[in-house]
This record gives sequence, C-alpha cells and structure tokens, in this order.
Amino acid sequence: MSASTVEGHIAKERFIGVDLQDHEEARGIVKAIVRDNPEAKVSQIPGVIKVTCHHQLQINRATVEQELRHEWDTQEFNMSIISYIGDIQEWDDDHILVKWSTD
Amino acid sequence: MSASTVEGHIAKERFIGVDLQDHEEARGIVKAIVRDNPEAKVSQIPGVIKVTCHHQLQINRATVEQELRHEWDTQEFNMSIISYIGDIQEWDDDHILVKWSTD
Amino acid sequence: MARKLGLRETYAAMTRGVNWTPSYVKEEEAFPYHQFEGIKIHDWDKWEDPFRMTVDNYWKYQSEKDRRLYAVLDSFSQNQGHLNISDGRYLNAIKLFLQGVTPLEYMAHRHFMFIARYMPGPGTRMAALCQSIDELRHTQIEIHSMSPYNKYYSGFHSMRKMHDRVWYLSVPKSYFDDAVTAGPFEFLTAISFSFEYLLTNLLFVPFMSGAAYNGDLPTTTFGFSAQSDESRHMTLGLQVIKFLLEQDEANVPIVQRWLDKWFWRGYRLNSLVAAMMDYMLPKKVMSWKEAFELYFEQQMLDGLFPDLARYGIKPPMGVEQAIKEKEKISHETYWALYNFGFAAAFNTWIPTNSELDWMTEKYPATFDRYYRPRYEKAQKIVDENGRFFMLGLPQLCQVCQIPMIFTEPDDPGKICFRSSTYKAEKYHFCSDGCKQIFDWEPEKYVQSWLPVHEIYKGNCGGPSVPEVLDWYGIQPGDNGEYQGSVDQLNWASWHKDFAPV
Amino acid sequence: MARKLGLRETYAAMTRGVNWTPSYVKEEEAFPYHQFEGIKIHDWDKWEDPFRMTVDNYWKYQSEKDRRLYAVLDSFSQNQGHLNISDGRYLNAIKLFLQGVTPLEYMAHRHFMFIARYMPGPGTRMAALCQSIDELRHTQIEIHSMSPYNKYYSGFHSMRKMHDRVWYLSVPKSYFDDAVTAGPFEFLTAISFSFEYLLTNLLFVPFMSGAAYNGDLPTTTFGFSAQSDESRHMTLGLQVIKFLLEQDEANVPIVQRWLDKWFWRGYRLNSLVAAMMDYMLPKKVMSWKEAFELYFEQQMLDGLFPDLARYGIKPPMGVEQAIKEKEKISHETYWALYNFGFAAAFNTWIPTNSELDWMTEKYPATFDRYYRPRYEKAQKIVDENGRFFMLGLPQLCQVCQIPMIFTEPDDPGKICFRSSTYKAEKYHFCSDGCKQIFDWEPEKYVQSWLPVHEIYKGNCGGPSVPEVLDWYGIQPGDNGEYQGSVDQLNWASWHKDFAPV
Repeated sequence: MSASTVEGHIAKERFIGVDLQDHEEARGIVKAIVRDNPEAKVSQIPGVIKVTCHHQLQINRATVEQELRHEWDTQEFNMSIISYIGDIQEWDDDHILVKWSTD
Repeated sequence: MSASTVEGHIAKERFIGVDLQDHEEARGIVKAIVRDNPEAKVSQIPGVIKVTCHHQLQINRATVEQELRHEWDTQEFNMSIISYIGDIQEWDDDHILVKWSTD
Repeated sequence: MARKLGLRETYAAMTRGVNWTPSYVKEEEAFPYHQFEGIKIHDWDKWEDPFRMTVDNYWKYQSEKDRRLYAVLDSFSQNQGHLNISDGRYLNAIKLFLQGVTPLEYMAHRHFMFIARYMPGPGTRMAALCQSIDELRHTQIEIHSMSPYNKYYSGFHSMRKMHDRVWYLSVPKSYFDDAVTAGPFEFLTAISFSFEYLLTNLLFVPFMSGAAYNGDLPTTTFGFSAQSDESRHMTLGLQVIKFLLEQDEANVPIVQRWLDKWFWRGYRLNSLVAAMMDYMLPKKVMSWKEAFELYFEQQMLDGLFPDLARYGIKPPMGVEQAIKEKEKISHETYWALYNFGFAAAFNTWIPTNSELDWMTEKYPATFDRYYRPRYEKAQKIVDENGRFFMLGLPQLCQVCQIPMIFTEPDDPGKICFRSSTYKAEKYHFCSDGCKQIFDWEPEKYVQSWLPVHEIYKGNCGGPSVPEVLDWYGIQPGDNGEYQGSVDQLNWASWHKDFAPV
Repeated sequence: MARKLGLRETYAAMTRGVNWTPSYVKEEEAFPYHQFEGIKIHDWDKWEDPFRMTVDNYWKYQSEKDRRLYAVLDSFSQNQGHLNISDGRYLNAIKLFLQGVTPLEYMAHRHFMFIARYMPGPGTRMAALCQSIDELRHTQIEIHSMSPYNKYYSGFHSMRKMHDRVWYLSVPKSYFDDAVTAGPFEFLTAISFSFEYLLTNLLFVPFMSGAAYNGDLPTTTFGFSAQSDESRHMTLGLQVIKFLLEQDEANVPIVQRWLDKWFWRGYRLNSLVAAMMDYMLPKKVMSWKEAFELYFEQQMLDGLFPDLARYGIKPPMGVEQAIKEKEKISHETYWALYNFGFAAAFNTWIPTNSELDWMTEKYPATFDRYYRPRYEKAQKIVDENGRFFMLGLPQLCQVCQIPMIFTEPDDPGKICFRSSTYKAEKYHFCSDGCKQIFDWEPEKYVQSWLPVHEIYKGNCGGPSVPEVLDWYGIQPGDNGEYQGSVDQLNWASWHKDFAPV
C-alpha cells in the first residue's frame, strides 16, 4: 500500500523543506536558500518561516555568509532550525542537504 | 541660600539610593542591600526597583553572593544599575558605598 | 600546524574513534537490554547522525540558546509582559502544556540517559546522551518560562502532583509510562520516531506559533529554543527506523507493529492538542484540520512514507480513521473538557460567536450540524440557569485513557464503543486502534492505572468531588468556568485602564 | 603566581600608570583647549572615577548588555510584539524620542571623543572615551530597537533629516549645538552634570518605566541597557563639578553661571518630556509633577545641593519658576503640539475622558480651571466641525526655541513674554531664564537657526505648508490627528479579532 492509496487521503505533490525561526539570522539564511534553490517557496505563520522545495534543498555556507556578511559555521544552523521535512542527507562544513531518499 | 529656602519648595528628608532593573539578578542584590542596610526602603515602579536609605547604602559582595548563590564581581553591578542618588564614595572588590559627602 | 578536522572527521573521531570494546566484562553483560525485543543488529557502525553534533558545539550552542532565553524571560517579567498576551483565556493552553508535557520531558531525560548507557552503538549513545541533556534542559526552561505566570494566574502551581493524579493528565502520563516500560528499540520507535518525527510538528509548531501570535514571549522563546533540539531528535527518530529496517529484514514486521501502535497512541494523545488549537487560542494560527493535513498528511504520508515503502513499511494502522476524525476530534475533545471542567486544573468556556463562526468556516462538513448546536444550547443554559457540569464520572478507554467521547468514524452522531474480554474480564476502548493495541499486549494494559477506577476504588482522596479535587491539588479558581473566574476578574481589572482600541 | 590586582589598583595602573608627559610637543600644543574658559586646574591626579571601569570589564559588560538586548529584539519581532503594546497612540512618544534624542546620542558620541582626546587628565580621558563609545552604542541600539516599529507605523522613517529641520526638534538640537560650541569644561557641565546628573532621571527613568508599563519591550530593554551606562555618565558629571570646585576657588563663579544656564536650558528641553509623560502614555506611571518632585526636588535640591553648598554653589537660576511651572508645563506644551500637530512627525489627539480625570486628580490646582476646558472645547469643535489646527506660525523663544506657549509663573492665564534689544534688534524670550541666558552671551544666540524665521526667509522648501512639510520629510500619516490616522486604522484592524477583555 502506498501512501496515496490511504482511504480518505488526497495525495499532493511531495516536498521537503525546513521550518526556521522568524529572526534576524534566519531571514539571512532564507535569502541564501532562495538564491541557491530557485524553486524554493517561502511561507510564514507567526514566528515561523517555512521554506519548501520539491526535490532537494541545499544550504551553502558560502551563500549564507554573503547574505549575513559575516562568517557562518554550518553548525550555527542549530540556532535557527525549528523543524524539517525530509531526510538530512548531508551536513558538512560547507553544505547542508535535505532530500528524500527516493525521488 | 540652602536648598530648603528655595521658594515654593518644601524640603523633605534627604536620602541616597540606587535604582535597579526589576530583573532576576537585581532582585538578589536588593535582598542583599536590605540585609546589610536595615533602614533601606524598597519601592517600585514598572521595570524599576528603587532602594533608598537616609545616610548611606552599602552593597557587600559577600552578602550578594549569599543571596545569588554564585560568585559575584562588584563590577557586575553595572548589569543591574539604572541610576543612583548620592555620591559613589567607594567601589572596590568587596564593597560599593553610596552616601552624600556632607551629612 | 596540524590541519583542523572537518565536521565529518571530528564527529567520526568522537563517536567511533573513542569507542572501545569491553574486555573485563562480556559485551552482553555491559549491554544486556538490546536483544530481548527480537531486533537484529549486525553493524552498529552503519548508524549515521546527520547533525554531527560534537561536544564542543553542543555546549556552545546550547548555552547560547539558554542565554538568549533568559534575557527574554528577564525582559518579559520586567515589562509585566503577562498583561500583553491576547487574552487571559489563552493561558489555559499553557497550563495544560505545563501539567501535561513538562513532566514528560523529565521522563524523556531519564530514559534517554538509560539508552545512552545501554545501547551498544557509540553513535546511538552520543545522540541519546545529547537528547537526555536536552530533555532535562527542556524541563528546566519550561518551568522557568512559565513561572512568571504563576505569580498572577491560577493553575500553574502543582504540575508534578497533578500530572500523576488528575484524570485528563493520565492521557500523556500513560503514553510515556507505556514507552519507558517497553524495550529500548520500542522506546526509540515510540518516542524518537512516532512522537518526535511523525507527530511533533503537530504539537510544537502550531503551538509555538500560536504562542507567538498570542503575545506569549516566554513560551515562544522556550518553544523555539527547544524545537531546535527537537530537530536533532527527529533525526535520531528517523535514523533509528531506517537503521532497524536496513539491518535485518526480520526487523520489518516488528517495527511495523510498533509504528501501528505508537502512531495511534500518539495520535490519540494529540486530541488534547487539537482542542487547544481550535478552542484555547484567542488568536488562532490554523485549525487542527489544517495542521493535520499539512504536518501529517502532506509531510508524513506524502513525504516520508514513500521512503519507507521500499523496506515494506506501510502507513500505520488507524491512519484512515485519523483522517476521518480530523473533522471531529477537536470538537469532541473540548466538549468533554468543558463538561468535566469542574475537575480540570484549567478553565473552560463557551467560544465567542466570532470563534464559533471561525469553526463553521474551518469545519464546514461537521461543525454547524453536530457541534455548534451544543455550544448554543450550553450558552442558553448558562444564560438561564448558570454554568452546568457533568458531575458523574466518565468511562475511560483502557488504552488511551480518554473518556468515551469519540464517535464512530463514519457517524459523528454515535459514540464509538469497542471491547475485548481477557481472562473473563471485559475491557472497554474508544476505537478499533486502542482495542487492537490492547489485544496485542493485554497483560500490559490490564494493569492500567485508570483515574476513574481509582476514584471508585477509594485511592484518590475520598468518595466526594471536593475530596478528589483536593487530592488532585486543585485549588479554587484553578478549575471550572472562565467567565467570572479569579483569572478572568483579575484580567478585567488589570485591563480596565487600558486605552480603548 | 603574581597576586591579582584589585579593582582600585587595576584602575590606577590603567589611568595613571600608562599616562605619559609629551616630550616631542609642548603640553599646550597637545592639549590646546582646556584653558580659554578661565578654568584653573592644578592637579589632574585628583580626578576620581568611582566606577573604576577598566577596558576588560568595559568590553565584557557592554557586550553582554548588547547580547541580551538583541535576544530580546529578535524575540519581540518574532512575536509581532508591536501588537501587544498598550495602544497605538503610545508609539508617538517613541517617535518623538527617536527624532529628538537619538541624534543627540550621536552628537554626544562625537564630542566625548573630542574630550577624550583633548583633556590633559588621563582619568578624564578614559571616562570620556568610554562615554563616547557608549553614546555610539546608544545611537545604534536605539535605531535597532525602534526599527521593528518602522515596518508597521508612520513617523519612524527619517529621524536624521527631521532632527535637522523640523520646528519642535530644534529644541533638542539647539540645546546640544549650544553645548558642543562651548569650551570643554562648559560642555562637561552642560551634558555630564546638568543633563546626565541633574535632569536625566526625569527623562529616562519615567520614560523607560512608561515603556515597560505600556508593553514596549524594545524601548525598555535598550533604555535600561543605556541607563546602566548613564549611571557611569552621572558619575562623570558629578565628578567634573566637584573636581572644578575643589581645584580653585576662582572656578566657582564660572561653574555657578554654567549651572544656571544649563539647568534652565535642560529644564526647558524637558517640557517635551513632560508632555509625553502626561499625555502620550496610555498607561501612566507617574505625572510630570510627581516626577519633578521626586527626581528633581527631593533627589537634587534636598539631596545634592547641600553637598555643593560647601563650595559656595547655590541652586540654579530659575529653580523657583520651574517649581511653579510643575503644575502647568506639560499641559501648555501638549496643547501647543496639539494645535500645531499638522506640522509634527507624530500624531496628537484629545485625551480620553478617563485621562482628563486622571489629570484633574494629579493637577488639582490648575487642570480643571485652565486646561480641561480647552480639551472639552476642542472635542466640541471636533464633534461639530472636525479637527482644527493653528495654521499660522508661532513666535519662538530665541534661546530655547520653544514657541511662546508658557504662561507667567504666577498667572496660568497670561502668556509670558520677555525681550532684549541687542545691536538695535529686538529678541524675544519665553521666560526670565532664557532672557538671562541671551543677555550673558548675545553674540552666540543672535545666530540661532530659528525654524519659523527660516521658513519666512524661504530656506525651508517653500512658502506653503505642504512645501515645508515635504522639506521636513513628513509623509502623509506621520502628522496630524491620531483618530482616523493610518496608524489608528491599522491598529484597529489588527486588533479587531482580539478577544474581548
């Protein structure tokens, strides 16, 4: 049984994404995500910024540093993240990659 | 002309004191002041705790440390003070003393 | 100068490099608890932790999170921020959170410390150790964050006692007690996967966003501070499932049954969250139904489950029923809280007309037909005779411990009753899901501490309502109707000088 | 291991131990500005700084203050905290602060840097250096703290331009321009003593407490963060006065005249604070009169001046008049702001009935007789014909630059006019104090940039009101009546879904 056959459930397009705090540093990270993932969609509920993509979402240290105008350690992402959708497939010194394992 | 002869002004009893932020650490400092200066009077307006005495007000590191239950550098008083009335006559590693020069 | 190690290498050095094989004792003496559930692990080194959190980073970021939080708390109480929330009613959601969730954080702290000691894999141990410390931090920051309200509002004073005694709090308590009395892999599936990955967004994201929207800085700040840790916990949850499924095919049916059980148990627990979202936030962020569709149906069913399908894992038992219930569960739960509100340590009230209209808009298929008439009738009773309560004691589900308030999946007009007989004794359930869970492990659930039974057995302070409330630790003002309560009267008097909008 | 130096020794080592006597240039070439005012200093080492702030402590505590502030600001905007202030009207006080005070912080930063370079005493230089950095920090944190409001409310967008151009802002601007164009000792007497010690509590303590009471976390937080620095600045102010008085008896009459001048100038500047306290805070902490009695009469007249009497210093000129005016000044100032509100970069309004009652209670001797009838009449005009403004341009005092709005000290029914003739030109003043200040230095004050004169001279964008407002940088919605303004309409629509109290 695949998810789409669950009774009463209407399957929609699959996405991955990150939910971030709506604060100063996170807003810079969101700008960087949007630059590096042109299909990224940004939405908001109070206090939370949600960024979603359909296939993968990559966060690049270099782009974040350009947006924040200071050095940024990828581990600092811990100060902004609230939740995520998908599987964190990579998190090294330069990149964070969120995607599902099957596409 | 002494202050008390200013026309239209009714002189009241002279006091010295400190105005502190109404936050966690300052509340501990206030407790220490009250312990060490039995005549201290504590009053409050939103956000501000005012402690006054008639002759002198002494803050002792040792008492503050007992109240806060951790080490306290007298220079940390900078994180709590809003204003003061009087003359800071001493501020060393162990004590802060506020009083007027004439009594 | 030596090259600085990268994140990947530092993490590997810490979790694998400093691990050792015990030589003074046998492996199974050092780690005696990970085999009795039938789970087969062949290579612990296959465990991955994408967060790659190292000890130095852990201290650094956690202390920074705490520093920020305490700066905000100080500022909030200095500004008498409690006066600036949207409405006094709002805090009842926070009372429910403090009474119901905070003690679970502490239980999580304790049991993750057990996992951190007893799992043979060093990566798993490190993740569990961090989580254990996180959960202790969460307990502390929740207590610190909510304590500014305790000075001014009722219901915040005895959360530990209440958690162990009050009827509706046995719902979260029994959930966690069930998990910590299971084996370590089931515990991880229950808490790390089912709760932290599958369902946590339903609790925390709308809850914290609701706090933000209703002006509750302390809750927002501890909430988001905790959520950044939860992201790490989600990763542990997803990792444990994938690890179990990849290690041995024989693990698949075991994991499937755990998923079936813990999805349903977690989902039932969330009915309190549903009531809170739809009824207890004066300014509403989204309806339970919208949250369920986004965070569960879209993110989990459409997102996660196709990834698990390749291992042979199916969406959990009861998911079809949960989908049907999204139109009903918040209304049925709040109605019960309203009716039995004399025995709750928070206040309840009839929604305002504009709130009823909001629910009509959000629940077009059910609200006007089934639920709105109840509240309009309740209002009429209040207007004519004052507030009423159901003073009898409700029958509880043997598994989820919620009163029998839920209706048949396809008929919102008919209460759903299920039962099983075990050793000549009959047991009652609110749903097929709870019945199934019982039938899988009847020996466990016949031992349930059911609040209503315990009252009848004389274990809760005495036979009368005042005696039970006293034993619960409920003080006058904590319970009952909000309108005219101590909190409402205080709120009105504190705001009477406020400028008109 | 060497004994760690105590606070006293560390401070001495830093301020005295690392000082040196110039040898490549003469002392008077290195420090050319401290003698022309006639002040005599014999021993700079007698300078004391009780705070004993050293560089390492300075960085440590200042960065901690900033960290706390920015955590609160982040949290505030994440929570849409602007919706939780007491009322939209409140922010007009903050607009006035940002436009009027923040640019003064920057001017203070610049001039204390000058003092830090040019005073011969190393203790004085260190204190001035810290204060200069503080003032830059204050400029920055004020801009950062108020910027969350700029997204949602009018009047926050062009404070630098407005400060240099708008009529009522020439009151604070001219005060500071007067100080920085004086000699260094007069500057320190003006800013460090008269403003920071004598009068600062009147501005900052009730203002910040008002911010706390009205739910404005950013202002409270930057305010108290700045105030802890101000305490150090007060010490510099008191120290400079005692130092000058102790160094040479010939300094006494010079200092006395500065005190006379700068008390009166600072007091006149505070009339804007008086209006703000009594009229612009929806939730009021204390009246101007109460603040003046506590912070000036009790703390300064009864507290400080007996200490200065032993040097031969008397309470400053005009103090009797200020005491008489405590019953009047807020009402006369706000009435002018209300009447000329079309040309202000904030909104004005008629106080609500309960606010009028509050003022009746706080000002029994004057309010019902002189001021309440004005507002009741204004309300009648609004009800019948809509809002009125005085569209003419008022005459300004040549010294304080406030319109001629103040009444005779002993007759609240009669406007006070004073004048002097200098080089065959007649100059006008609001009070004996301002006239006296002019008469002492007419060459200085004939150069005053008076906003009304400059409009008539054609230097302010053009002859019509819209041209002047445009040149001021005032955009529609910034100015005029609050009821029905963009801010008020937005506020009402943002709060329409709020739960009823």
